[in-house]
Formats: sequence, structure tokens, C-alpha cells
Amino acid sequence: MAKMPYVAAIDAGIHQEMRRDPDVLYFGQNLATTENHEFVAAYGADRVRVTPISETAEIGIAIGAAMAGLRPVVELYMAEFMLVAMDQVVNEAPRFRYMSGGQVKVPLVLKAGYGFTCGWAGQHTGSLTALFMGVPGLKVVIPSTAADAKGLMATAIRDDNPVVYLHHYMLTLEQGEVPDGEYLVPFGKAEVRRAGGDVTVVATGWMVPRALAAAEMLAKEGISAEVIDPRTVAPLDLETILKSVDKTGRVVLVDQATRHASVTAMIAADIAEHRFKALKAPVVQVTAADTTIPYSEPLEAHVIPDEARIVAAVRAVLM
Amino acid sequence: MAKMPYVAAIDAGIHQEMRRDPDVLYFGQNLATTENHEFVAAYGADRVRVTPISETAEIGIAIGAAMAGLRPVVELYMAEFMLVAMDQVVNEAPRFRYMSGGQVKVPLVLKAGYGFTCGWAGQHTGSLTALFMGVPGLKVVIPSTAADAKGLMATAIRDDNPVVYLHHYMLTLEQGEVPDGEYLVPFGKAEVRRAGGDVTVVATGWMVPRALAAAEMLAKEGISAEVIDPRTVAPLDLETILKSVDKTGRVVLVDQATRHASVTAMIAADIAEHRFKALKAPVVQVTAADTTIPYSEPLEAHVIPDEARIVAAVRAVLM
Amino acid sequence: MSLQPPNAERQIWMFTQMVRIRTFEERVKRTFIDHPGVIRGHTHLADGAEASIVGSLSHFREGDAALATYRCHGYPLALGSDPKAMMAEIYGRADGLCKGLGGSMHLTDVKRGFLGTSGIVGAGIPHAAGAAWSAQIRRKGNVVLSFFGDGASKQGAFHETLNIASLWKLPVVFVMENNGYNVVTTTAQEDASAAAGEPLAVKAKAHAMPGVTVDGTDPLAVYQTVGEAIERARAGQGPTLVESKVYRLSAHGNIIAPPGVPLHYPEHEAITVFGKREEYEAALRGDPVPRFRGALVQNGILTAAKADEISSRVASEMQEAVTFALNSPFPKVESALKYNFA
Amino acid sequence: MSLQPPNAERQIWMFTQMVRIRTFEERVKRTFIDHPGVIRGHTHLADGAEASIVGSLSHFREGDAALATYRCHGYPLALGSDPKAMMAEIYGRADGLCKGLGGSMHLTDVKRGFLGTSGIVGAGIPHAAGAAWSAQIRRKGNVVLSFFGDGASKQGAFHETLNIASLWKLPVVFVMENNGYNVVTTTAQEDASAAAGEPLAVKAKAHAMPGVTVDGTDPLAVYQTVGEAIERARAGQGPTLVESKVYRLSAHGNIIAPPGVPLHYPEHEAITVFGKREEYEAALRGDPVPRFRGALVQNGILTAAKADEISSRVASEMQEAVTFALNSPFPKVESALKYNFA
Ligand SMILES: Cc1ncc(C[n+]2csc(CCOP(=O)(O)OP(=O)(O)O)c2C)c(N)n1
Ligand SMILES: Cc1ncc(C[n+]2csc(CCOP(=O)(O)OP(=O)(O)O)c2C)c(N)n1
Ligand SMILES: [Mg+2]
Ligand SMILES: [Mg+2]
Repeated sequence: MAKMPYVAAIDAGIHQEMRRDPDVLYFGQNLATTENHEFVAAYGADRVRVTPISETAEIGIAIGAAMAGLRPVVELYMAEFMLVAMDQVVNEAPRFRYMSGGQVKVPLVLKAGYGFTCGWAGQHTGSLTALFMGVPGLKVVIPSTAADAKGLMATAIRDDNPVVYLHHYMLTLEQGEVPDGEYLVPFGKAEVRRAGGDVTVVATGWMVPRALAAAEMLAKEGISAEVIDPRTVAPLDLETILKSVDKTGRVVLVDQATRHASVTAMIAADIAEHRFKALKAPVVQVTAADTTIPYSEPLEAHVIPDEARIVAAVRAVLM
Repeated sequence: MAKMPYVAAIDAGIHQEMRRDPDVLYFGQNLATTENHEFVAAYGADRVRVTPISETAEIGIAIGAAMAGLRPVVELYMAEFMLVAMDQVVNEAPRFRYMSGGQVKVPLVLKAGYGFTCGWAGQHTGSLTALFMGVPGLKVVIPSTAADAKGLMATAIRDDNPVVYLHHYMLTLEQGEVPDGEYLVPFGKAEVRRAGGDVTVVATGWMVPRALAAAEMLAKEGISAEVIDPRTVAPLDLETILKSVDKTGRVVLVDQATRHASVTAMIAADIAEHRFKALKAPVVQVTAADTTIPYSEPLEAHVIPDEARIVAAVRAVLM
Repeated sequence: MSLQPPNAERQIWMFTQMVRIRTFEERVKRTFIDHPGVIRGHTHLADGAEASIVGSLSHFREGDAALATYRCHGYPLALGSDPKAMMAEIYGRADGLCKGLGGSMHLTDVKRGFLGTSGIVGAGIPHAAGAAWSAQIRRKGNVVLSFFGDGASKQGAFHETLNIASLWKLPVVFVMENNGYNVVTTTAQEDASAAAGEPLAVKAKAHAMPGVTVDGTDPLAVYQTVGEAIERARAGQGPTLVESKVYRLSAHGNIIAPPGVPLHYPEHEAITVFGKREEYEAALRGDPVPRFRGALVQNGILTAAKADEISSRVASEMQEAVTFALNSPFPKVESALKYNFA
Repeated sequence: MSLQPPNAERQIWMFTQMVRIRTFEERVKRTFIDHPGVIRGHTHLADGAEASIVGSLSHFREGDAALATYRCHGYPLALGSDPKAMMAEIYGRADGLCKGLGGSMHLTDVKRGFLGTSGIVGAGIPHAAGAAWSAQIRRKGNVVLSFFGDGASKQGAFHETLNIASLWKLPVVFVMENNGYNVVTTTAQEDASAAAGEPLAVKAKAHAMPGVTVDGTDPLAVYQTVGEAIERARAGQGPTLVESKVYRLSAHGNIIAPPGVPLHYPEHEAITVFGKREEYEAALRGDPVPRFRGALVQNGILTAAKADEISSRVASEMQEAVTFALNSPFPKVESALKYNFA
């Protein structure tokens, strides 16, 4: 175990796999522009390359390289930049295996930060997870801790399918204990971050620490919240969530996205269908206000879910 | 009133507005390539133009023209083609008014067919509505009848915001009565297509006739289904849906999309939060199977929701 | 670079492949009349482009790869795919090349180096560059061929990819089949270079890449031009843009007809939309298949009798493909849920 | 086409605008030290590009429009926007040009023809073409200026738009500010033309459009080159690609620092990443602001005293902007929900 920031843990995951498997590539904009670059120095310019600002070609090239047997990791920096190449992400990469009747596989990782809610304003602050989670053939990963950042990245690289790996910008420097040596975190297994019996709180990314902080505040009032972090939303470990609902009968779902673009709506709908009997209260979502993200600090803070809103939602479902 | 096919009604809506307002433009690929083209002949080459296969530029140009005071309607043919220009659709058009503090408006219509489930296979058959519905600043329209096709198109053109107008391919030649003369259908007002008291069925696009057919079958068993067509999913007329749930206490939501990419999940989550007390049964979704759409006919039919699956879902929520 | 022309045997092979493509496409087209409803969705034929396809793929070696678009029936035939499995795919059957999941627009035969086809215009161009990156770092002198239409050069993906391929000297050859039309739009109506009377190969100039134009109806000219580009690529000197000028002899596709309207192939848009029957008839006079046959007979490489024999052998082969495909069962419905994930 | 050079008064106006842009940017930069935390997110300065911006916008007329990127502080100043409102926007205040909703990357001033700025590389280029379509059909001889960086020419949007603009002869001028870098990547590392030693203006050749390269640190040269392109556009002869070679004198932006790391401006990447201090110092010796001042003084258009007076007037103007912005209140939180819809 070593303490390291989330961002270093992501890199550790990439290193682990690049050392192990010569077919892993790592490329994207504004990396590896000198020979001293950590990855270029370690793995050479065959496997580590800087690209132009051409997301469509970058992701398209990753797809072709994957079909030809390599395992590309594309550095995208910000999830929004995938929008200019959305066809490659949702209508190319995840389709080829299927349309070819299983002849090809397309193992690649699209690594992108998201949720830059510290003044990045209207076009760089989105939480786009829901755009990807429902696409058959695509996997979607959202680490919220340094350990998961490493282990989920390694698993993403070994996975034989296209994976969207979304790391949260506000967690970049969060320190965490990270297992040394080979470390893999399985897909489709939610983590119960805090056990509790009164209410189930589900959150992803930056909303996980906010949910945990809210649980801490609630504990002082004698309310015991179970906080679940799905870690991967495709595949989604509904089982762990439903098991918790069976126990608590009450659910609050927290998402940094706007309500009708949220992952939580998908989960809420699944709970409403599969746990009608177990529910003792409405399934409540705490999501961003329905707006483009404003630049000005107090306005930005106003529209993003915070501990107070999570606490209030939990109190409401307990009434 | 005149009987006409859905596709002609869409055109009627565009004509109505182009005749009325010289600022309305109509352009896209593979239209207006001869002087005999209906729209070019009527409105001239200043306002009606064929474009190259350049969706990013096409939609981007529409945005710029809109900011400069015009009202473009972009013919996209298939919703998937918007994916290559997704940044323009979700991160440009709906952002400018907000980011400029209300200085500009971006009135434009992105007209696209969807749901080509008659052998168009993996890349052309998607139901992408949910990708658009949660974007603040964007409106999303899905006409299911010829009359709505005309009236919603006209309203979309007059709206001062970017509107994604999704017409269903399988409805192209469906005949319907369409009001003559100026006709507008308001946004944000769901239509109760069939009144009923036992169960609320919500469906959009091609799923509306399937839901109505299912309701017909259920009526023979003495089950009275209320079928609601939201018509616009952004804004969403939740009120009409919730009112129906208050009456029936039971809900089945039908979507041609896969489950975690569906509009129905958004609506289900809203119902689960706002009508917990009224519900007498689980909120059930009938969606496409979680797969890329296969080419072969029996396989395609197998994965898309049909009357039988809707009927079965209704029976289940009535048990 | 200079390339030996193909020997007589190879030319006969080329002719045979051209006839196979043409005959296959004729059988696809006839299916709409003989067996309505058997082919669904949108189908795009390669008739008219046979010389370009075969001339290009004559240089294919073990380990090379090719990628193309929805207009994809020609390439796998030339690469050795089984026409029975291809026709079965187009008919949506269990014995289809892609198990009935892909259909006409998505033929794929990885064993023969035909890696994938995208139905989204321009989207497959970077895939080819990606496969070329793999070839580059594996250092076995392999090359990738990227086939696409003139219209595709109006997609950003085309330019983004050409820039990277040139910058990285990837072993890829971009073969643009310029058939003068994007559906019902002429190149001059959608392309500034064409409108200015310039060849589309000029687009290579934006990316410090050689751009050449070749008569795509002449298989030996294509053999030469694409062959030189391939040699360059194999030698590590980077990509080339080849504009191969062809004319499609059928309509763009079997009509984007909504349900209710029977699918069929009307005449070429030059006639149905633009009323330019002469243009179409001139193209027909230049039809690459009879023209190459004529040249081979004239040069004594083939006798008329031998040419006829090839044609009739191919006719039986394609009749068998149709029969096989018609008799192939539909896939089991459960198979619809397979293959989403590896 | 030949264009009269600007008269003395106009040259003094140009100099003044250049000084205003430089001083404004210096005050933005100083804010990170003087008032840490007041500017959030990512801020990109125009220092080094003043001659290019002012030379281009000197030709602006009523009804013309300009659009740009996240690096957008320079244009509105030259177009007459109030630096107080601009600084207040960058500080996220209620009196901001965009009410505190947009911030540094999205300055907009519609009344002055500055229509919009996209933070997504390349995305704003088609917006300019769209505004030019409007100008074309309104037939008032108006023109649209599209400003973007060298890196943006690697986005598909750039090529797609140039093709359409050329084909339709839209009245738009594409001003590519080539500062030699996309963040920490040099043009030669990402652009095949640059790697081959060609100017980026060569990309116009793919679209039958004139492409010219100009020294973007010389305001009179830019005035001439962009002016001719504008005349051409107003006359209905279509667009031009102008590659304006500049050097940015600050780092790309105030560091993409995660929360916890204070935002600041380190030195230019030539120094911090590539260790090429000489390159940066050469650029500094060619700094367009003192150079133009020197020329004006030498030509007798301006005395040194008058030049100093301009500088000190501008210094007070920008001090006022800072003071105003610091004193402007934050917007009411409810205003965060306004303006999503018209
Ligand atoms: C991004 C995108 N836009 C539009 C289409 C619709 N479409 C299918 S084929 C085609 C024409 C393509 O023309 P070209 O590239 O010249 O190829 P050809 O069909 O002539 O071989 C179009 C517009 C598409 N498939 N993808
Ligand atoms: C589509 C997209 N990809 C990546 C980025 C991240 N990014 C912001 S500015 C920039 C550099 C752009 O370089 P250039 O166009 O030369 O403009 P400059 O900043 O040098 O003025 C990059 C890569 C982005 N904003 N949009
Ligand atoms: Mg073509
Ligand atoms: Mg630059």
C-alpha cells in the first residue's frame, strides 16, 4: 500500500498494463511532446504518441488499432471533447463486434476527465455519463477513489471491449491508499462505501465524498445511511443496490448531472420496477439544477448537489 | 382537414412557416439539387440549399445563422448522423444564450428521422432521444401523428431555441387528418390518445400506435388503458402523466430505445419520486432488448417492443 | 517507383474477379424482383467500380488489411470470401458471413483481411489509419487499404485522418472511389475543388501527402497507381491519396423507401433526377468489365471462348450463392443478444 | 486588389487598441497574484496577438460580425466593448458583460458585433460561416471574421466549413492565428504541412480558396492582407484563409490546475517544457506593441511623449476596470437558472 493522489493512481494503472503487455498503446493530445515524457521514455514512440486536436481521428484510429490487435488507451482530457467524435464512441467502437457476428473485438479505453465545476463554465463542466451508459457494447467506469482509479484502469485495459473511463476533475489530488503491484478491480461490482440501515444513498464520482460527508452529518442525528458507489455504471451492479433497498426501504440517488441526463434516473427506474414492495418512501434524486453550468462561483455552487441537499433529501425520505 | 401522410405533414409545417417568415432557411444533404425541387422553386436558393456530407459544419452554420437572426431548419435524415456533430447539438447550440447572459438566441430546428427498424441494422436504427432530452437549453419533439407532425414542426420553427425534431421512419407513410391553414401544436402538452382508468401507458413515436393496438387488445379483456403521448419530451408534460397515475395507480412505459438509454427511465424516475403514494404496482418499462439492432428480420422483431410485450406488461402491473 | 505490369495469368485473375463482382451484384439486384422482401434495409452495389476494386486489391498480401463503407460487396469477393456466405448475410440468414447480424452494409471477413465496414460516411477512414499504426509498429511491411467515396472527403474525419497518417508516415493508401455523386448530389454541387474544376486528389495538398488521380475503370491503370502507393507505404514513406474515377452503374441504393413501398433499384440518378441520359450512356459505353474483356481478347491474353467460359463458371457460382442463401435458415432469435460484448 | 494604408490618425487608433489589449491582459494576469481566487477556471491571454487582432478588426463596419475562441479578450476591446464589463465578467460579477454566466472563455458583445466564442476547438468556425450566410442573403456588403488558432485547423470542423464557405462564396475571412503551439505541442509535432516545412495557409488549397500567410506581429501588414480578403468577401468573391503568424507571450493559460493548486501563469512552454529560452526571447524582441510604437515614433506619426500619454491613459482605464470589477457584486444565485431558454 502506498498513499498517492487519484491522478497518480490512474497513471499507475496504465503503467501496470503497459509494462505487462506490449500491445497497449497510450496516446492523445499534449502528452509525450518531449523524450523526457514519463510514458515515452518508458515505452517508446511506437506506443506513446502525441496527437493533433482531432478527436474523431484519435478515437477512430484507436478503433482500427484495436481491430488489428492492439489495446489503445486514448487520453481525451475532458469528456466533452468526445462529443465532436460521438459517432466513434457510441456508433462505431461498440458496434463492430456485433455487426461482424463476433469476428472482431475492439478493446480500447477512452480516458476522460469530467465535472470541472471550479469555474470552467458552460462547455467544460458536464457530467455526461448517462450518454454512454445505455449503449450496448460499451462499458462505463467512474472511479471515486485512488485505489479504484488504478484497479479499474487496469481492468479497463484488459477488457476486450471499448470502455469509457471517466475520472472526476475535482478528485485529481485526493490522496488514497493504493495497493502495490498488480491490482485489478472487477467491473460490475458496486462498493458499499459506508454501511447503514436506515437509507440507501447511491452516488458516483465526486458525489461519493459528498454523500459520505452527508452520511457523517446524518449519523450525528442518529440516521444511519448506507452509501453505495457503483464504480461501473455499465455493467451496473443493480444487485448490490437492490439488496440495500431490501434492507432500508428508502433511497436517495445523487448525481452531478441534470435530472433528465442523469445516471440516477436509470437506477431510480430500475428500483421502481424491481423493488416496489420493499420501498417505504419515494425514490428521491438529488441532481444538478436544470441549467448550463454558470461561471460565477456562488452560482455554480448553487446548482451542484452538495451535502446540505443530500441531507435534506434523506430527511425527506425518512419522514 | 385533409388526409395526408405523416411525411407530407412535416413538409406542410415547413411550408407554412417558410411562406410566413422570410428568415426561415431549409437545407441539408441531397435536397434541392435541381431547380425543380419543391422548396427551392418556392423560396429560392438564398434560403434553400443542398450541403455536402458535413454535419458538423451544417449544424454549426445553422447556429451561426441563427445567432445572426435567421431561423434555419436542418435536414439530417437520420438521427445517428447528428452523432458526428454531437458537440454542435448539445454543447454549442443550447449554450450560447446562457453563456452570453441572454444576449443571443439560437432558434433552429434539427430535423431527423429515427428508428429505422426495417433492416437498417446496427448503425442506423437507434432511438437516441434520451441523448438530447436532458440538455438544458434544448427542446426535443417526437410527433406520432400527421397532425402533430405539421403542428409541432411549425411550433419548432417559431420557437426561439434549438429544437431537435425526431420523426419516426416507420410512420413515414401513415395517413392522418391534418388541419388546413395555419396550425401550431404547443410544446409541453402531452396528448391523451386514448382515455382509460385501469392503467397509464406512456409511449412516443412508433410506440404510440403499438401502445394503442395493445390497448385495443386489452379492452377486449375488459382492461381499460389510458395511452399518453408526451409529444415533446423537453419540455416534458409530467403533469398530465402524473394526473393519469393519480387515477390509475399503475404505469407501463414503452420505449423503442434500450433500457438505460431510454426516455421512459426518466419518466419512471419522476413518477417514482412524485407519485409514490398513488402507485399500486411497480412502474414497468417495456424497452428494446439490450443490444445493437440485428439485421435479420426475425431477430430485429425479437428485440423491439411489440403489442404482445406491452399487453403482458399491463397484465403484470394489474396482478 | 516503377512497377511491373501484371502477367497474363494475373490479368485473367483480375478479369475473373471483376466478372465475379459484377455477377454477384446483378444477383443481388435481381433478388429485389425474383424474391421481394428477402433483402431488407439499404443495399449499395459496386457495379462500375470493379476495375478499381480489383486493381487495388491485386497487391494484397498476407497480413495486409482493407476497410470500406456500406458499399462493400466487391472487396471481400476479390479477397477470397465465399459468395455463399456473403449472399446469405445479405439475405439475413444463419449462414451469413456475419451470422445475419450485419447485413449488406457491414460485410466483414477478418480471416481474409477485410476488417470492417462503417455505414457512417467517413467514419471508417480513421479505422484504416489505426490498423496501419499496428502494421507500422509490427514492421512486417504490411499495408492497409482504405476505400471510401468522393462524398466522404467532405467529412472532417477524412482530413483529420489524412493529416495524422501523413505526419506519422503510416502505411496506408486512401482510395477514394470518385463516382461523381453523393446519392443525388453531384461533386460540383458539394465540393469546392470540383466546382473549381480541380480533381479531388488536390485535397492531399493540405496534408503534405501525394495525391494522384487515376482512371478507375481501367484495372491496369489502377494496378499501377495503387501499386506504387502501396510500395511507398510498405517502404515506410507514408500514405498516398488515390482518387479513382469510376461511375456507378446502378442507382445509389435500393431507394430509401419507407415501409409499405417495395424496395427496388430504379435507374441512376443522372437519369431519374437530372435527366442526363447521355451522361449515363457514355458511362455504360465505358463499362469496365466488357472493356477489359475486349482488351484481353485483343491482346491475345484471353480467347473469346475462354472469356465466355469464365463468365458462365461465375454465373453458376453466383446461382449457387443465391440458392444457398435462400435455403439457409434464419438465425435463432436468441442469437440477437450475442456478440454485444467480447 | 489594392488597399490604401491607414492614415496617421487610424494608425494611432490602432496603436492605442494594441496598448489597451496588452494592458488589459497584464491586469488579468496580475489578478492571479494580486487577488488570488478571483479568477476561476481557465483563462487564455491574447498578449502577442495584438497586432493581428487590431489589424484585422480595423476594417470592421456596422453590421459586420466577428467570432472567436476561448482566447477572446482582445477582440471586444478593439470593437469598443467596455473593459469594466469585460473584467467584471472575468471576475464572475453581476456587472459582467455576460452577467457572470460565461466567464473569461465566453466573452460576447452582440451590440458590437462580437457574436460568440466557443471553448471547443474548431467549433466556432462554422458559426462564423453561418453568420456569413446571413450577411450574404441580406446583401448589405457585410462580412464576418472568424478567429481561431493553428491547432484548430486539425479539427474536421475547419475543413468542412472551408469547403462550404468556398463553394457558396460566403463573405467570411478565416483568420488563423498561428502562434506555433497547441498548448504544449508545436505545430510541427501535430501538423503534416508544418512538419514538411510548409505554411499552414496551404490548407486552403484543399478548398479552392486563396490562402495567404502574413506576419501577424506587424499591424500594417495584417491591415493590408486581411483588408484585401475582406474587400474580396464584400465583393462577393468568397472567403480567404489568412494565416497570421504570431507568438503568444504568456503560457497557454493559467495552468489546468486541479483544485488545491493555486492558479497562476508560469512561463511560456517553450521555456518550461522544451527548454528553448532563445526562441521565447527572440519573440520578445519582436514584441508587436513596442515595435509598432517604435515605428510610429520613427515615422513621426507619434511623439514619444504622446505615446507615453496613451499608455498612461490606458493604464488608468484598466485600473478602473479592475477596481470596478472587484467592487461589482456577485450575481444573485437565482440568476443561475435564467437564460437557458429564450
Ligand atoms: C455522417 C453521415 N451522413 C450522411 C449519411 C447518409 N449517406 C449514406 S451514403 C451517402 C453518400 C455518400 O457518398 P460517397 O461518399 O460519394 O459514396 P458513394 O455512395 O457515392 O459510393 C450519404 C450521404 C451517412 N451514412 N453518414
Ligand atoms: C475539441 C477540443 N479538443 C481539445 C480541447 C482542449 N484545448 C483547449 S485550447 C487547446 C489548444 C488549441 O490550440 P490552438 O488552436 O493553436 O489555439 P491557441 O490556444 O494556441 O490560441 C486545446 C487542445 C478543446 N477545447 N476542444
Ligand atoms: Mg460517390
Ligand atoms: Mg496555437
